[in-house]
Amino acid sequence: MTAVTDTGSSGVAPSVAVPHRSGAARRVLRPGLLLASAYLLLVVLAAIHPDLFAAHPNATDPVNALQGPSGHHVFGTDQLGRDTFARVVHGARTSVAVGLGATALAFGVGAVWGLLASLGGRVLDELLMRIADIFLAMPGTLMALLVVAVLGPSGRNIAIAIAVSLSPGFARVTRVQTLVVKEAGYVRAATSLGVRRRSVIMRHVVPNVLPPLFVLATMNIGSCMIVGSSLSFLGLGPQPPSPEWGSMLSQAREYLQADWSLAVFPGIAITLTVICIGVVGREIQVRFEGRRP
Amino acid sequence: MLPGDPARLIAGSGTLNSASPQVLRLINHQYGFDRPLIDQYGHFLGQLAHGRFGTSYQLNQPVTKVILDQLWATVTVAVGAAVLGFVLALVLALTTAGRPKARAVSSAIELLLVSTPSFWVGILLLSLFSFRLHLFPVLGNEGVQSLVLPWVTMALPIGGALALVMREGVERALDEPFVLTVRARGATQRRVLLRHVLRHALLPVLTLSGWVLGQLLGGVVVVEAVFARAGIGQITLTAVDGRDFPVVTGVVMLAATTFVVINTAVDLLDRVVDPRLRAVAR
Amino acid sequence: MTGQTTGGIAGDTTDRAAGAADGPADAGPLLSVRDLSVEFDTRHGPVRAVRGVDLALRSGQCLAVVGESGSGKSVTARTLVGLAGRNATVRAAELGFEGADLRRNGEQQWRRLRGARIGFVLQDALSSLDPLRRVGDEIAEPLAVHGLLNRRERTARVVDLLTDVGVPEAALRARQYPHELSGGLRQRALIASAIAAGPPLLIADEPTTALDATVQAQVLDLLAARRDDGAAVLLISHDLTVVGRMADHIAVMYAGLVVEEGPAERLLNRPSHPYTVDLLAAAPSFDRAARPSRRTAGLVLAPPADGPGCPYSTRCALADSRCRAELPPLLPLPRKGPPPVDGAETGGTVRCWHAGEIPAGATRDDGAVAEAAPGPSPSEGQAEPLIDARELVKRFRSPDRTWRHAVDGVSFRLRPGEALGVVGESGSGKTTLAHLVTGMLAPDEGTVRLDGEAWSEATERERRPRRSRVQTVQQNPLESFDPRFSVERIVGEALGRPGRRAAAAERRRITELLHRVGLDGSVLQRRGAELSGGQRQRVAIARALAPEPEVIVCDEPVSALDVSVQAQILDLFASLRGDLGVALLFISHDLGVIREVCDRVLVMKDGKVVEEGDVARVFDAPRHPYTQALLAALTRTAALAGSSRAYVPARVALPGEPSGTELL
Amino acid sequence: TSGSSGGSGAAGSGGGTPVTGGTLTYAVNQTQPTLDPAVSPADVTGIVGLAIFDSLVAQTGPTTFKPWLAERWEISPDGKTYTFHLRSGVTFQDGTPFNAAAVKKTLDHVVDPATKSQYAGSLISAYKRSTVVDDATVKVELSRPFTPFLQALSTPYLGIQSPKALALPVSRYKPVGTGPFSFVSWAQQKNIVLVRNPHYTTPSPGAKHTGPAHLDRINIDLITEDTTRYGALTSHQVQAIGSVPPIDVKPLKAAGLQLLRYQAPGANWNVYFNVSRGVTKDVRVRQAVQAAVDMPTLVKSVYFGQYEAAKNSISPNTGYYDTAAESSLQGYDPAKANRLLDEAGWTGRNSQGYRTKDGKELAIEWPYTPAGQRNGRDTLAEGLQAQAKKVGINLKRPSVAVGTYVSDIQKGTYDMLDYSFVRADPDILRLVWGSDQLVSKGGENASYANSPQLDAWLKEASTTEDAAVAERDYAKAQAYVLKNAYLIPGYIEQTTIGASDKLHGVGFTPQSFPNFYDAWLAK
Ligand SMILES: Nc1ncnc2c1ncn2[C@@H]1O[C@H](COP(=O)(O)OP(=O)(O)OP(=O)(O)O)[C@@H](O)[C@H]1O
Ligand SMILES: Nc1ncnc2c1ncn2[C@@H]1O[C@H](COP(=O)(O)OP(=O)(O)OP(=O)(O)O)[C@@H](O)[C@H]1O
Ligand SMILES: [Mg+2]
Ligand SMILES: [Mg+2]
Repeated sequence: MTAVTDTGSSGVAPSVAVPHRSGAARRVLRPGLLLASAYLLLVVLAAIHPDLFAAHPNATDPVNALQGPSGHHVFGTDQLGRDTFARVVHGARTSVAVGLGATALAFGVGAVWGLLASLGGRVLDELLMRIADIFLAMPGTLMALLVVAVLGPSGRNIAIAIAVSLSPGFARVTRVQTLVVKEAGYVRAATSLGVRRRSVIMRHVVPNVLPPLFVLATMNIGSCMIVGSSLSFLGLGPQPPSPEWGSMLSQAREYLQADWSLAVFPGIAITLTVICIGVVGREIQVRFEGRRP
Repeated sequence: MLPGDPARLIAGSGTLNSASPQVLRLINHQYGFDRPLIDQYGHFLGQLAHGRFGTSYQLNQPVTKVILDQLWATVTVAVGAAVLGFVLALVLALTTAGRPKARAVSSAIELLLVSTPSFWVGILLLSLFSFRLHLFPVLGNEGVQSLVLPWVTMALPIGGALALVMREGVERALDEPFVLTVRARGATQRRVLLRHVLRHALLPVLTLSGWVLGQLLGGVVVVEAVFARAGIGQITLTAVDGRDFPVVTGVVMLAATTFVVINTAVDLLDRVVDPRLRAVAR
Repeated sequence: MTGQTTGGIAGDTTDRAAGAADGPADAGPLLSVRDLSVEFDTRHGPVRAVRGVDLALRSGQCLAVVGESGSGKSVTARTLVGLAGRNATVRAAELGFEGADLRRNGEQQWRRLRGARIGFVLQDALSSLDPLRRVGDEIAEPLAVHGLLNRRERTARVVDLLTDVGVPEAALRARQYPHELSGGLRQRALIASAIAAGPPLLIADEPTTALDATVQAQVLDLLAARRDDGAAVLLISHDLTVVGRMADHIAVMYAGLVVEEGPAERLLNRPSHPYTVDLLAAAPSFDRAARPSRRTAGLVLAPPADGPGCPYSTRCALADSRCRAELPPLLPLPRKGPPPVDGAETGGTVRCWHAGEIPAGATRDDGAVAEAAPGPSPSEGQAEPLIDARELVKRFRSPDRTWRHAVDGVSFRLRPGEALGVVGESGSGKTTLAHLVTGMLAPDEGTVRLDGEAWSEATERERRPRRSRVQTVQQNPLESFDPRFSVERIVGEALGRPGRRAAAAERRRITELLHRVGLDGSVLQRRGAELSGGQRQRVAIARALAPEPEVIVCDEPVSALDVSVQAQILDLFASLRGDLGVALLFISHDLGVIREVCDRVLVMKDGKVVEEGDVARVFDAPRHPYTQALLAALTRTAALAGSSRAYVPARVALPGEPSGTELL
Repeated sequence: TSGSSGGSGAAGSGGGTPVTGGTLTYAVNQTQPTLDPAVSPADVTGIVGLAIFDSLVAQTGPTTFKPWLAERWEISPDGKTYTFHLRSGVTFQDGTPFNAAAVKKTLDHVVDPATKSQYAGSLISAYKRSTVVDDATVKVELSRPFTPFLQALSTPYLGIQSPKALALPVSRYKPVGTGPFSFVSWAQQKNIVLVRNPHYTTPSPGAKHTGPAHLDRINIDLITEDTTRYGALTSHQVQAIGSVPPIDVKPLKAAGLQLLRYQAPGANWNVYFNVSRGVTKDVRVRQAVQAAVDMPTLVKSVYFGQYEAAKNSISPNTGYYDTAAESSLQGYDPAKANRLLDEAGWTGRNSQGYRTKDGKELAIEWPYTPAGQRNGRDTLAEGLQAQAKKVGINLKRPSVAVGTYVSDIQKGTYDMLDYSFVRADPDILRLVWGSDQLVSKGGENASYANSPQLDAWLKEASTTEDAAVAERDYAKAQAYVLKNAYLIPGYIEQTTIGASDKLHGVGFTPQSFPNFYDAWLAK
């Protein structure tokens, strides 16, 4: 019975009662959303209070190095016999801070940047976009080096460094979307209602510009966590032995032949976080847009 | 520039100290490090303005030659990967847009791709297709054979990211009233997507090309290392390792130029894609 | 002309259609629908848009669907091409086209029908073209999709088609983008696209709303020619003149039901359902400046009944407890009452318990009702002009790189309480003029002053505090709604309280505004895309009223409204003028409406005002050839209708006036 | 007393008769700026140089040298003049005859500042001039007595080059020697191709055969990524790889491949204390750190038992290695570490559990530069950190850019530093501990050791002609630095080559370079 096809057009049903489709769809969606929120909650908890889950992420035990998952070490141990589970849990703070922090910062800065460029007149536009070009042209690591050179190395500064190199991307997307949206009939309509410019921007322009930015942000969270690790590696952030997912993942590369689990667990942690943020984020976005999920 | 005595950096990469003082003095002189800093900088700019990037400290060759020699190898990898990534994104976005279940699965995979470091992807592909199945060789810069895995490695994260953004655009465009008319004309779903909706979704994707380029630049470094290919990435690694500033500068200039060219092109393309943008006084 | 249009493209179509036309009695109907119902699943519960519709249409015939705005006409039409919508559930006992059962259609079969066998003109002409593609490509699309003609032939064909639908400079227009076309041009492009492949069934949903009388006549000629060539036409229109001219059969819809159906002549002259009677009575007439009025401020139409009974029972003068309790079935028309004047005026079905009680051929009311004063007619110089437009000029660049004048030296003054009509050819610059007046476009030359102060020359910042004094109803209301906004927010924003959910006080005010334009609370949570054409227009009007403006610039504000609702809205405008001294700049193609609403009128052509003056003067004694042509076209349409289809909008009185209205 | 192996430590089960022909593809993890061994310090330059060039003398044991291109030589009594008598009838691969002028040209080229030698020049820093006595005799004068001179000459970095090739402008440089393989092509960042020299007549003294090499061709391919290199071998796309990561050793053997290895001579990878500054000036603190960490277990764990934990500052393969000195090293003993620290006054504890004295935390700065952290050393360091923490020592590892690192070293602003220094000569001890070799003065003494006693032993050992004296002095020095906790011995560097089971006859020079002259590939 296909009263509704996926192509968006509707077939026709014989005179038979058709079950409520979206009700079913909603039921399908719910558990996913629940699981995702639950996982994120755990991650946040781990970031705030890792000792709730596991202690001693840095306790070495060289004799029991690179043991696969077992009853004693659920996720196994790493090259120094440290408990991978404890390290994944304790790694949440830095990773999430860098991933979310950098993305949020880049999102905010980039959105304002792009809005200013597209709404602020031609001179400002040229100026801001040339600056964005320069920023984009600088290799991300170089940029990060500069930022860290100025601010000094720390987790927060890593986030700032990454944000600085990401924000021009957000700015460009924002700008183009805004250029289209600001000519839309509803923006003109709002203007002609006498709505204040700032309100027009906040109520009509921004919300309609946001969706691609949301997507961009979601997909950036994961890459930020990874970039964060390579910056740590360059000595620009939290240093070993303090655990962090990205560097755990890159270190695991050396032990590829011996122990897969070393890469698997931090990898899963990153990916799950990103996907769950994606799921929850989409739900929020859909609600916000008043669209059907 | 990084702190430290440049001459020492250039001369010493073996052990702690190995170049003799005479050698250091010579290097200092040859590269003008013995002149006042402002002089050096001015000279450097002057050289740049004339398109001279100077000579590689390490390779004793003009930087332009060093880069040009390797450019083609890198361009084939990067362009191929970009095209492949774009096609991948197209396919993913268009086949899954507006289908809640397919979209959920596909976007999970895309997020996975985006958040997996490319060295992992590369190593996994190599292990499977080269080491296990012997389908593609590790060695050799020649032929499409050796390009397949590097392309795929770089294309996967790019494709994943673009697919995410593109699908969002496609779904928004599918909601627009004109789609109904297009369907009423008997257009196939494929036509609706390719001829109409895709264009609407292209705008944010185009804008991301700067990001794609950045990905590509970062990607070649990893991919060339993992797949043992010669190219700009390898030069950059070696140059950064050996503090070969002229080469590093050359590579940065190359990247910057490419960025500016691409962004300018994108600004123009935007207006081709969306005629309404032409009206916007710019 | 039409022969060229279809000849060679779908020869077999014509043959088959011709055959059908020859023996309509033998061949089954081309299209037959039985018990069609469509339900939308929205976030705020299901919406039953269509609740059991029966339709039949033969080749070479025209079936018109008329009815209340929001009664499900467009949804029915969309369902016939399998495009009811993503959130729609469709059921039908029968859904046949060309002998095939559409209910079994997969997406692929649908596709083969659409465009090739069924041409479809959507109601939303203004947002139905892909904004990123050239108009020509859009028109040629059905040909491309169904593999008819090669690329070069298509290009030539597009120009022919555009010419056929009366678009001047067709080649140039084909190269423009939709946003560069006026509403009427877009609508004609859409029609051209629908008929491009010569489909045997053409569904046209309000195809002439944005067209002036001359072009309208041309387009109707075209449709008539297609019909005479054997194509079936399903015409949805609120314009009874158009319906009267085109239709062989008429189906009247109300609240998702067909309430009456029958041959055009019979139905128009001897309506059997109380709603039909009311509808016909409400039709504006160009001949008479004012309609029989229920011009009492605050009188609005009651919404259709929700319960199990007849939905019209809330308005119907004949309604009794049975009506409210039990939905009447669609029954053949009883042959009671006085015999028909001529034999043709019989037949049809009606859904009314009281069908037999309605006096057939009800009394014609020839202007017996007192003519309401058309608002205060402020004498010149008495009040300061509220809007003073001088020598306005606006140019656009066309694809051939030349600058074209959309508005070319237009001046006018608008005083408080005055209503200035603007009529004119489609594409003559009316919308552009409206934009200039509201300050959405800056004039290239000339100025607009508001209440003596700079307006067009002011910066947006200076204009903003005075914005609430000038409101607008845009020609394309859908475009003017933020796609994320519910009706509640759309109207709420104009109240200056744009919260996602309005506070109780605001909400009351919003509901009240919606009531004034004949909408009930059920639309509050719907977004623009989920409304019918007429509902959108009324939401736009409600929004324009919200800030209590002094001037309203209306760009085709009632073009999508059926006559009864239209009457209500026009009454509303009149009371605004009379009671609050609101000035109107009123753009319309409907000369009857203009005549009813306005004191003075500007006639535009090619961006210039070609004639100006009192409505009565201009319409009764037009001086400029274009005005004369316009009026002639109107008369011709009416005359055609009058002669061949014997329809003159009639005033039907029901037993127990006041008819069909209730105080809210 | 010398460690294992002399000459070319032949590896690869030499079973069967050598087969002539075939191409060996050898994947390395390192690129080089130039092919000129006089310039480049890279290991791969050594490997390639060894194939292309012959040297004047050959090192056959930790302290023994045999004639190669020089038939014999005399050293003047003051140790400052070496007279080499050369073989005749040898030609370079480009046809140029090998003679005294070629030797002079090569040595002059190495020290010419314009060459910008990064390593070879430093090997013969005492070089003054060469004089061509006759076609077959060349006299080399040194500015001071310099016993490591012969060892230096025996390295491929000082291989004798064709004067004709050296006369070409730098940009067109091609390596041309008298060695068993001649240079064909070099694709920067990619590979080096060598073919057999069919006219080869001068195998080194340790060689297993005479005449041309067995292999037709050698491709030296660059594969920087460990996993890829390993995979290329296991999938038989290459026949041998260099730098096998320890973790891959077991699977490699399991896959039926060979592992060839050779312990490098010279200073091991050790962690050196800065003995003249800060908290590590206190010997008790140094000893406490030594006792706090369990280096052998860590090495075993981190390197999967593939690397040998060092028991001395130098490798057993180095001349005059003294096994007895090993006993001067104290073992892992946290209790002792705690005791020592208490004695040294580090009795307080702060909130993080580190010891304090007068409110000052017991922090030891051990800077590193990420580029230098290959090969699991960072992991090792993390292990050390964790162990030190247990007794309350904060081993701090600030990561610094290479430039800062170098200048830090020169300023001596650190407490610990780790590095290794491969050199097949016991003189390495003087380079590492001699007070005349401080890093601040351009030497290798990074622990700022400044002990007159050490200096005396080392100076005497490097200048004496009496082997017994040298042996005694070197033994004393080895014991001294261990006893005084100048360092934490790390692990013994080794060259590990993974090879297909078809590859036979690969040898190693005392500098631990693989030698492919005797190598052959079974069909
Ligand atoms: N996608 C949708 N979701 C929810 N409700 C819808 C949707 N489309 C239409 N409706 C509702 O269905 C009813 C019928 O709409 P339809 O467009 O058919 O009216 P109509 O008869 O064409 O009116 P008009 O003359 O104003 O165009 C209206 O109440 C409308 O609000
Ligand atoms: N943005 C634009 N770019 C180019 N041409 C435009 C643009 N907007 C309007 N025009 C042109 O200006 C002319 C006047 O358009 P306008 O929309 O004012 O007509 P109109 O009188 O409102 O017509 P209709 O009754 O069909 O709505 C038309 O020829 C139209 O094509
Ligand atoms: Mg409609
Ligand atoms: Mg218009």
